[in-house]
Amino acid sequence: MPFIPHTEEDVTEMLASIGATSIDELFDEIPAELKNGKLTQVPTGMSEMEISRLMYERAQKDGFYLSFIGAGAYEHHIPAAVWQITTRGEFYSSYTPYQAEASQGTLQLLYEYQTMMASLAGMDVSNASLYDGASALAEAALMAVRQHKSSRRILVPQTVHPIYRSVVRTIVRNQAIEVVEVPYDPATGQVSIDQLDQFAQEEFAALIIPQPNFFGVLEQVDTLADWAHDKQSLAIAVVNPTALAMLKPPGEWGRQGADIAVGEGQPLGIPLSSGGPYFGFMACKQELVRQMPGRIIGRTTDLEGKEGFALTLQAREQHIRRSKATSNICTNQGLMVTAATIYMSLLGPEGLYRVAAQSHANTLALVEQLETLPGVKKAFHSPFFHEAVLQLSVPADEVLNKLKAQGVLGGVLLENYYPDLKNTLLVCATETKIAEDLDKYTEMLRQILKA
Amino acid sequence: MPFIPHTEEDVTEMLASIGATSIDELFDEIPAELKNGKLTQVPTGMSEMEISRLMYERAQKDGFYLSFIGAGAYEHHIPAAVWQITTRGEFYSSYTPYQAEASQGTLQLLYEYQTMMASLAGMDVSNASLYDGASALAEAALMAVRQHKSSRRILVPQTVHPIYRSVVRTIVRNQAIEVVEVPYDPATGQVSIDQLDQFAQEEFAALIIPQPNFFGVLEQVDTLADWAHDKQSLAIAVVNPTALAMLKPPGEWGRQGADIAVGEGQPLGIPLSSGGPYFGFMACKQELVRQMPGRIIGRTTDLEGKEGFALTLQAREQHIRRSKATSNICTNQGLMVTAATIYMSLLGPEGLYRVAAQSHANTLALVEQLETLPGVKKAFHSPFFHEAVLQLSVPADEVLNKLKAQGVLGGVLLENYYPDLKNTLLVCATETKIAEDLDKYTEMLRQILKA
Amino acid sequence: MLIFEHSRKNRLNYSQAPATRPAKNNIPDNLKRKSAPLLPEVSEMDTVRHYTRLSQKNFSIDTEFYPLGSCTMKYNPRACNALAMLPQFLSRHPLAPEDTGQGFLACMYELQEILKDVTGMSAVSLTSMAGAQGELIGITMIRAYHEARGDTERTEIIIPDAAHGTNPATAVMCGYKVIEIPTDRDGDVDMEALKAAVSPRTAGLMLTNPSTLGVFEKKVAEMSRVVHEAGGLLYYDGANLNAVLGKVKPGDMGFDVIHMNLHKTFSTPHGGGGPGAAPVGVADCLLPYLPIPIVAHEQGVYRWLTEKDRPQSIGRLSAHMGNAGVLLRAYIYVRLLGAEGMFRIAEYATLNANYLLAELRKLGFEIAYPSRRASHEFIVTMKEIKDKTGVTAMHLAKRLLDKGFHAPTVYFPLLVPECLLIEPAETESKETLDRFVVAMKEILDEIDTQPEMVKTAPHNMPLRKIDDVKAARELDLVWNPAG
Amino acid sequence: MLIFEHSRKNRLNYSQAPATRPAKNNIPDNLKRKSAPLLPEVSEMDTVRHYTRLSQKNFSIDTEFYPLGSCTMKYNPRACNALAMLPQFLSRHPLAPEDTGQGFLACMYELQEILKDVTGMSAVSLTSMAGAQGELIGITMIRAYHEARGDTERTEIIIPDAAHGTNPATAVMCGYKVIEIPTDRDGDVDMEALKAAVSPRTAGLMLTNPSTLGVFEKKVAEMSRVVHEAGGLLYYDGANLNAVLGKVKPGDMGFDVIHMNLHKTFSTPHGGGGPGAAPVGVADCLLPYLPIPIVAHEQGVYRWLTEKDRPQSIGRLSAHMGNAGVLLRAYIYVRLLGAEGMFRIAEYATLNANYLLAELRKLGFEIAYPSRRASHEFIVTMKEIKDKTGVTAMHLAKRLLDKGFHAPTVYFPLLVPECLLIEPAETESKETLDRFVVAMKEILDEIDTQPEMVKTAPHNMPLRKIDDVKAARELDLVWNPAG
Ligand SMILES: Cc1ncc(COP(=O)(O)O)c(C=O)c1O
Ligand SMILES: Cc1ncc(COP(=O)(O)O)c(C=O)c1O
Repeated sequence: MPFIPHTEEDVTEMLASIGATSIDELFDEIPAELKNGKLTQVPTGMSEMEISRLMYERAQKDGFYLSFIGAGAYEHHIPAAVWQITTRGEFYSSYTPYQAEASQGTLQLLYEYQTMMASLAGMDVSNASLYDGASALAEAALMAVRQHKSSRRILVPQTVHPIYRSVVRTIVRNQAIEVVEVPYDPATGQVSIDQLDQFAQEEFAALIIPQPNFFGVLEQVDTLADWAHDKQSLAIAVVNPTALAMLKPPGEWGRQGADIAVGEGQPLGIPLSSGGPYFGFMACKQELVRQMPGRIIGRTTDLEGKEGFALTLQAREQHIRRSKATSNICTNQGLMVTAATIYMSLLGPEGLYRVAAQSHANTLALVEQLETLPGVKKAFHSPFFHEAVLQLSVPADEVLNKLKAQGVLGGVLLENYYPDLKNTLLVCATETKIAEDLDKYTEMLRQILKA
Repeated sequence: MPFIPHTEEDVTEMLASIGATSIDELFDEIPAELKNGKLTQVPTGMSEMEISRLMYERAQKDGFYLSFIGAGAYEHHIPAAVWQITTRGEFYSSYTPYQAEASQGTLQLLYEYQTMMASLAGMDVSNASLYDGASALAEAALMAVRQHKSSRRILVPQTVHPIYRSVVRTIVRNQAIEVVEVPYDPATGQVSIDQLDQFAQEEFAALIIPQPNFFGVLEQVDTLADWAHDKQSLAIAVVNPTALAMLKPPGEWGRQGADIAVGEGQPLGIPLSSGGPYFGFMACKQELVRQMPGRIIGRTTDLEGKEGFALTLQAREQHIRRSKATSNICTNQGLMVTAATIYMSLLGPEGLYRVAAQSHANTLALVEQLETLPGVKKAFHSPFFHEAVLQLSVPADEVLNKLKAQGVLGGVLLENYYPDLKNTLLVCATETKIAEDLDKYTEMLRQILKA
Repeated sequence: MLIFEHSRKNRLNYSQAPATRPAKNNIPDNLKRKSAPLLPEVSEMDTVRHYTRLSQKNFSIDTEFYPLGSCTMKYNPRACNALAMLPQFLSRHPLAPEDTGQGFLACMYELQEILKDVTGMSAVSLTSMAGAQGELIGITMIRAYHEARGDTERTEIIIPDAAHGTNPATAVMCGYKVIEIPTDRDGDVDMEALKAAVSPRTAGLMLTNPSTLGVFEKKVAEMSRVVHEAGGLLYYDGANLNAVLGKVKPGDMGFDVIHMNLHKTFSTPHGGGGPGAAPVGVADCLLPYLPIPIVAHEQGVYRWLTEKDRPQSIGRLSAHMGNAGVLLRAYIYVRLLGAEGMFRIAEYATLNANYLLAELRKLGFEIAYPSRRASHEFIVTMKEIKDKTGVTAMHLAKRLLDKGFHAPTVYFPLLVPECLLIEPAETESKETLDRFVVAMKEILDEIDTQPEMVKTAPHNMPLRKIDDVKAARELDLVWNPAG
Repeated sequence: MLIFEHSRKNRLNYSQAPATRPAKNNIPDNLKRKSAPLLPEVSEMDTVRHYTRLSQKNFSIDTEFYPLGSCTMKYNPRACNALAMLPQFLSRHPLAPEDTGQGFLACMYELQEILKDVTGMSAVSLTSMAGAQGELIGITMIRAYHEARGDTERTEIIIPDAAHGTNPATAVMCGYKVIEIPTDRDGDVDMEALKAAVSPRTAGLMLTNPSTLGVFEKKVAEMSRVVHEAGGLLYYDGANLNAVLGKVKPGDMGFDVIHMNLHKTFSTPHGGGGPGAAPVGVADCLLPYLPIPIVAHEQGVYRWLTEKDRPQSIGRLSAHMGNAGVLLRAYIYVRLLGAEGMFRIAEYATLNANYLLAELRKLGFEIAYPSRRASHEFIVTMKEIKDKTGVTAMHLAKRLLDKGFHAPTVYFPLLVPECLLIEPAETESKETLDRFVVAMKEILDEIDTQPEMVKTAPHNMPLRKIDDVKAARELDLVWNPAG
């Protein structure tokens, strides 16, 4: 019996101890009419050899592509050490560290993570993770509303990742919180102050500020943060953690810095793997810490004064405060944070900077090359980080299909999210791309556009 | 600097402590004319990302094949747990367990291995590994000569793996030990007693007995072992460890059992990986233990009487006995034995039996199917384990090439090793093959033979 | 020692990053970062060494028995990890076209089908990343259902007092008021209280069955009737599905929506706190509201259903499709076990729990619901022991660590004083359970003869008891180089 | 607890084997096994748990500083392991046709070329699976060389007394008589003794340079001349190549044949005792005798050279081509480091050794060859301390374990009494070396104030000092169920 260690003798002895005659008898409190015991859609079991073969076949079928897709999930080199350590049984198969003395490994690592993440974001504190970037943004919105007290409205630029906006809506709607969208400037691809100023007279709990935004474009974060603070709204940053190595951190935006910074942690050593598991990070100012959802680890001492770590501020959490908790979150994305912490330790500040800078430089080079092709131009005239929007003169979906047939994933079709942006591609070239890759893309696109 | 943790300041401080002004100065005892310092064939360093890409590309190039090759290295399912545990840093990156107190993990594991391997072979004791099956056989030959004292000749049937014979020759020749080959019976593919009896009047230190032999054929091991013992020669078994789950173990061959059993440990959880690293196993009777080469672990106690493990019988080894050691072996194949031990623990006696039995059954089925094709027949009429020799009516090398072009590796061309066995293939179907695989092979071969 | 304390200024670890800073940089000056973040500057080896050593300070299923009630700490097959991490799966971008992911999508589709069967629900969405998010989805759907019917006066969710904290927290997060109802002395929901609680304001009831008290709620059919008659819907917290897998299906019990914790019942690893995955299943009435994406299989091709296919969907809960890698692990796990394995899980989890209950009862431990069968878990209360000796459930928990066992869940559910919620899970052998019983016996003896030993535990761990009061009072959440 | 003690009769773990015994079985009855072998019957989880826990009882480079002299315990980059274990590499059969392994063979060919350059030799064979086998190959080639010239009276191999035990053992295994020559007080080979030892019977000299005393043999050129003039050949034991990598090439020093331990200098892991890989390089005179297979690159295609290409080859030493997976790891390592990295290895290994030497000398430890530079390692002798206090090198070694450091090599080389051979390797940081110095200082103080503490070490390990006398006297090499 796979994974069941009992021998027949064991079962006999155990039933005798219980005083039952069969395992079935142990289910005797379940009303007979509720018993089912039929599974018609579950195939019979496979040996590990059989399932391995099946999974290898499926993996082979999916294959490998040269990908220029970003849009919220980024291909970065992941040091081999990251997952070899992360999948060690002691990290992989332990539970949430409720028993601190038996979980110092996880707890210390999370404390180190909090330190790194808070510093990366330029904030005072960080939690130990949320589900993903999108849900972290929703939690930040709820947090802002709790903190602000008077307004239940959140201002969200359309330059924020469209799916993030959709997730925020799904989650905050239940609490009758209104999401108000701010259009972007079609020339720059940024939230313009002009657009924002139409809302100058209204009250909002928070303004969400993406950096870089969904188009890869850099927003004027100082101006936006100050705009929010000027009207007593909170400023919520939604940022790319790799970019933070190069870009001014949210804690330094404008006169007083953003209040909350959230984002998708995936770029920090987490494989793309069809969308998850990733992790959401959240850092904030000290004054907001008690509003922050999720696990938080604190450094303390043991009976004898030795340094140790424990879950802390649990009074915010559902298992203590139940209906009065700051959030319902319980299980988070611990293992992903383990990987991210090891990743950040291996890279260090200069390593992460170079990853960011090389990604930036590669995308600059790609855009420059592609722009030389007739029928291709940049959609926006603003600085960007490691993604950019290209306007094609021909149907972009067909171009993507032709590239795909040659093993290249050429980017994301923006009109799926922005119906106005017809025939535009969002392209991304991280540090994993080399000159030959950029040339290959350029050459293929040249041929396709010629045909 | 990859893997060099020194900062410039460190270097300055360290040199100051040493009293040197530069690192170069530390090399001042090396005569100037010997200093070289040029490397023209070593490319500049790569980042981990770059080498990863290169290695993925090379791996993709080599691809996957449906393989029916055996001939001394066998494709078996390897449970995922085996290598996830084996590559844990504590096993992977530790040295030979010279400091017993800091190496109880490795030492206990090796003691467990010795127990399993000795039992599998039906022998009293086992060492902790040798390099591979072939060199283990050479060591067994040397051991027999040391033990026998009077003869420096070894009798080796031609049914022993041809490369093993070649390795034995390379190694024993230096000590003026003569390897005498016994031809096999062309009808049965076995060593026949008739053939052996020509050597009845000569003295030999040992007779080597393969089971199964290189043709996959089962030898009459009882008769052979008794023949050897009757003339005061040692009987050396060279066996497949998977087969030992089904076949009579060497310790029970004939009236008194083989004296030494050796073989290739690869089938026990070691990946094929182009030929290595594998490991050689060696087990023997208690009386021979002090002649055995290689590390041996003993169970003992610590100061306080607690059970513990340590290297033992080191007085046989080169680091103590130097020129009088039983062998020069020092580093062995420890990590492979770690994997094999975990493999055997996961499989257990019944699991290993089933692997063996399924491999046997699959090869039976394959041979049966292929024999139905016109122009294909079994070369030998003897029972076999999980390999068999097929005689083709057409040039076998061309057949193999055509199969390969369709992604199938159809076996080993025997005439490379046995010039007389023209157009014969040695084929193998382990438990990893399913009915569709056998059908695929059969169908392809049918088409090829038809054309 | 913290990783930061191994750090040295300007130590570089070039193998993991481009060899130099690139020449091109178009970031406007006013948007540039001015000072480097506090990431450690440590060699690759020292990083490996630091985190390898840290890992050794954890208890885990791979190293210890971990009878943490409500958490279903069972063996996480290593094959699930290895196969879910095949490079093609890892490197696939979530927005890569569907035809480049048919292998992956086939697994997801089959998992949906399997989960439907196992739970007896009409449809399943895989998007939820943990139990609590599953609840959020479920309650959001209940809200959508009532709203679609114009039934806007339903403002209350009924929840038994034994429920996990996520239930009331979720209800509130979804804008509902929580009506808590008590448990009777046998561990069942107080039926009279339930009847009294339902009203036209009732949006739904959240129920865990088997409950967190470790017993099967026998009157579930009647509860379903009561709630449905009042116009409410029934939510099934499937965290305890392990106890009845294949044996009883939530759909048959009358539930309209459920979540199941794959990181419990389906053996995906807890990872020191996550990630999980908690697919949500619905009866027909809620099908239109199911969150997207969902995998469809049409003419031999797998594709994601989106807003266009499901206009009434409550929408998305994650940027992509949830914890895909966790779902893959669960898929591999079910395929390994097969239908027959599903039944066995329930049977042997139940056997192990009842055996441990019987053995501990024989030692003299007080069982919270002595008249009941254990499902996959059960509760011991230390109330009497505490009153007599001052030794609490927490003391005993810490002493168990000394003996090489992870502690059971303590102080949950809240309604049983000084409780230990013990869940052995089906993958533990009788020998391990017996060793645990011996340890419990030793502690019982120690409580008699040297209670201080127990009260001051742990003694054999790398640290003595951690001061978590200090942790909360003198908040130290990030390391500061200044010290 | 041994794995066998977790075993229970008839416990099955079906996931790892076919679900049933197949029907077909043609094994003749007289060849069948009658009783099952003593393999444990343990659940998958308990196997994982057992070996995971066992692993935690090891010191290793991934967890501790490991200054084991002569063993070059340096960081084993995790990428080398990950990339060498790509499924295509793992699944390739050694007898698969060469055209199905061009990716793999390209790596092997390039490794040969790189090693030729690094050592200054004319050709390299990768076949040897460890240093000792490399020696066997080398000495076998020397024999083949003399034999080919009809020079059959050469029956002696000269070996300095400081040599590793494998050298004399190898010479004897190859049928030679060993002539041991002494070391002078500066740690160099005694030149006069060497001159006296050479004769028409001299087949060759085996030399380690830098020697196992941790010093560079300055007169190597003269030694080469002396031996060559006598008609002998020069063998280089490359176990210590790390100290001079790229800086000095054995070929330039006049060696005719060398082996290099990739599991030292090229950072392939020691794996608790192996596997290693020890490619052998030769000068022109020995080229025809090099063992096969060797990878050739002809017209853009890689192929193995066999007996047909190399009729004078001494033949094969392994069933296939040696430890391919280890060679892959070494290949990846060199490509990561590049030429510049090779030089750095020698430089920083030397820096670390000389720094540690300087610091320990300052503490008052006696350096065996105080007038010499350390190469990558050096020797401390406890002779005086032992005479005064009774504390031996072994005592100190055990006490170091208590302090979280692996011990240096003790009692080797045999000619220095009470010696500690200390090799820090280049991947250790100054902070780690400094912590080690602190530990050595503490022990020195303990020797003064509480020598018993040191003599009875270890105290903080899972076990106290192991009784290895008992291990050898009461041989217990396999577990017996009877007890
Ligand atoms: C009964 C019960 N409900 C809900 C949850 C919440 O699940 P999760 O932690 O995955 O959010 C848990 C898990 O702790 C639980 O035990
Ligand atoms: C100087 C020296 N020579 C030879 C050897 C033997 O190498 P191996 O252990 O790889 O056989 C060693 C390794 O221990 C060594 O240190």
